[in-house]
Amino acid sequence: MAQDKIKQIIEVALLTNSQPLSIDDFQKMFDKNIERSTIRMLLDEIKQDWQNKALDLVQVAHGYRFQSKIEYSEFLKKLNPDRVPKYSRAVLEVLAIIAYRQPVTRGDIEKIRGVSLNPNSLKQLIEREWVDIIGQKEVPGRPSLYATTKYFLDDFGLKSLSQLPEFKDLEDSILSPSIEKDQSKDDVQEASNINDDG
Amino acid sequence: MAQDKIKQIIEVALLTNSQPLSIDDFQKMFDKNIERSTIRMLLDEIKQDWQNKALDLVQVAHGYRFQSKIEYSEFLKKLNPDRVPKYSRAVLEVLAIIAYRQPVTRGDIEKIRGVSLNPNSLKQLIEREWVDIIGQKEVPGRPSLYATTKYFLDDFGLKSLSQLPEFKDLEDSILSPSIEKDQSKDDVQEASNINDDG
Amino acid sequence: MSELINNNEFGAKLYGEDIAQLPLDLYIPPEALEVYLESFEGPLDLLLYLIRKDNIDVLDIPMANLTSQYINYVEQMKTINIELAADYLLMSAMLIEIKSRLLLPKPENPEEDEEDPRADLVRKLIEYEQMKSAAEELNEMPQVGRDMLVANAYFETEVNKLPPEVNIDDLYTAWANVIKRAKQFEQHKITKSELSVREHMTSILRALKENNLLEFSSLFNEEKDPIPKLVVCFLAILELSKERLIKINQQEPCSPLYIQLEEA
Repeated sequence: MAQDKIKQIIEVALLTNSQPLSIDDFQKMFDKNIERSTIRMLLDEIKQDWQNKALDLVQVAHGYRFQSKIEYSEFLKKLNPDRVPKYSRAVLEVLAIIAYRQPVTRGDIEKIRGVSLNPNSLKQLIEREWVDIIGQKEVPGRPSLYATTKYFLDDFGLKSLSQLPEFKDLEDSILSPSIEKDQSKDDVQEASNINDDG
Repeated sequence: MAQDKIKQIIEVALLTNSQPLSIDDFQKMFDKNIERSTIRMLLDEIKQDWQNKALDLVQVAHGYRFQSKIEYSEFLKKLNPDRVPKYSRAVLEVLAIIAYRQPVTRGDIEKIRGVSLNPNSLKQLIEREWVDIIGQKEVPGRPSLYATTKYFLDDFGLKSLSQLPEFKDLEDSILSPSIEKDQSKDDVQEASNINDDG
Repeated sequence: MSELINNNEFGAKLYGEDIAQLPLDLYIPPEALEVYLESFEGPLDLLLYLIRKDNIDVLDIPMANLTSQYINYVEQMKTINIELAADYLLMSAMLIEIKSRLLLPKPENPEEDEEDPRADLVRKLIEYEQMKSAAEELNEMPQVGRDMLVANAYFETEVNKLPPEVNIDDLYTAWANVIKRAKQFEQHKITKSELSVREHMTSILRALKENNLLEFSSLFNEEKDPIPKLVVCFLAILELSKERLIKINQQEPCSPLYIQLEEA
């Protein structure tokens, strides 16, 4: 098959699927007759072709997808104004704790935030399929363990959790500027080690 | 706004929506500042632009949409050979609530699930003819009352709602999956006798 | 954009105003205090705010000062919303404990940080602060559905798209999940008997949709229906009337009963 045709098939598959497609998916379309390296190369070409257009070809946790460039969001939002989700600070804090500390129990979340947890916050995240229960902690009461899903990564345009933004330097946040930088780094380290007694 | 920009916004809206978009929808995106005739003209241009590409811009009953040219379908189908679409968890939960708690209003569903309801979930169930509106509740706002249909029973192989799996052993199964099945039979028998207040 | 994006460094607002702009010892009217405190996510958040407001070095917290400021807030809060105050009261107890331990004679070797009773609080504050800023950063990241949409053009096939398949087990599982989560709120007791009543409720409403008025007796078929079914049907009518979905009418004593939909 001509490469041009293969490329066009890959492109149309990406344009018609809202779920990200993996290299495996593309191979399946061609009954595995096309090398993975060829597919990667064509994906690169497609990415180039669309550079100055309205969609971006991006790679996320589940594979490749086309998404609208951010500059269009103000217009696209108007098509479905009540579909645009908005989360409270509490929900976002819970999400951040689950994302950075997973797997965590409800108790862990409450301990970090210092306040009891409204079950609704977790529900909203589970409903969005950003968070899932991945098991039970084998302690009395067998509390559920929460973790982020691949959809969470997809929706935030991440390939893996390691792409989450790093914590801000403590100097910018809580410590006053008079403290030396090196010291604060140690403290971050220390702080993240100590939190895991259930 | 430059016409090029308007055109690109229309194009990106079409590419990201599998539901057809009407001229009204496009006008909404621009707060009605763009003439219908301009939008029609730009749609024509977009149609031209895509003529030799993998997608067609077509006009259907409810508006305009991009769709893949039929020649690609043999490849696209291979992506999901038994392309059995799935309902999201939200849709299934809404269906379960309507089945077990009917007749219910949207508010009832939201109360049980603890999150607000995406109207699309109900729409999918109504389009499938598993759920329909059987009246309005005479409270402020006169919310619609939803119930399951006969088609729902047919499609699930049920003679009546009382054949739905029972909550009692459902709860048991959450607590301990090893519960015996036979027990449920007795309960059915018992059930048709007297109703206790839920 | 969301509150989080334009928020100030403390993330708290009162009547849309930056809380950081409140004068230090301003008297806060009780209704405002509630709004004020609700803008904090909890005791740690309030503590962080107090530390930042006074530009206190978190590694060297002047406990006396901080504790008294904090307790002052909590005192006011107690009179308004005792439930909200519980978490805050716990924090006050902790602050007082730290303060009292600081008053005890200090160990000989000042290098030993572990001995500082503030260490645990500092760790908590640091960790919370990290998560708070991580939450802000997450919120600022472009998100599918909010900032961008995914390409989703229509996929034309020769065959009609099959509708999704769902079987009874899927439904069962979905319901199990609903119950599991709803259990955190309240008990939903669904029994088999209630289900059959609900089924009758639905069919009566359907019948009323077609005929505005139904004779009560037409809903019962005493010859064909077994007694349990008649009972269930009767219960369904009672339930419908209790939920104010139908009206039961009678023109005069001993005349036939009619049911019709409740009207506004």
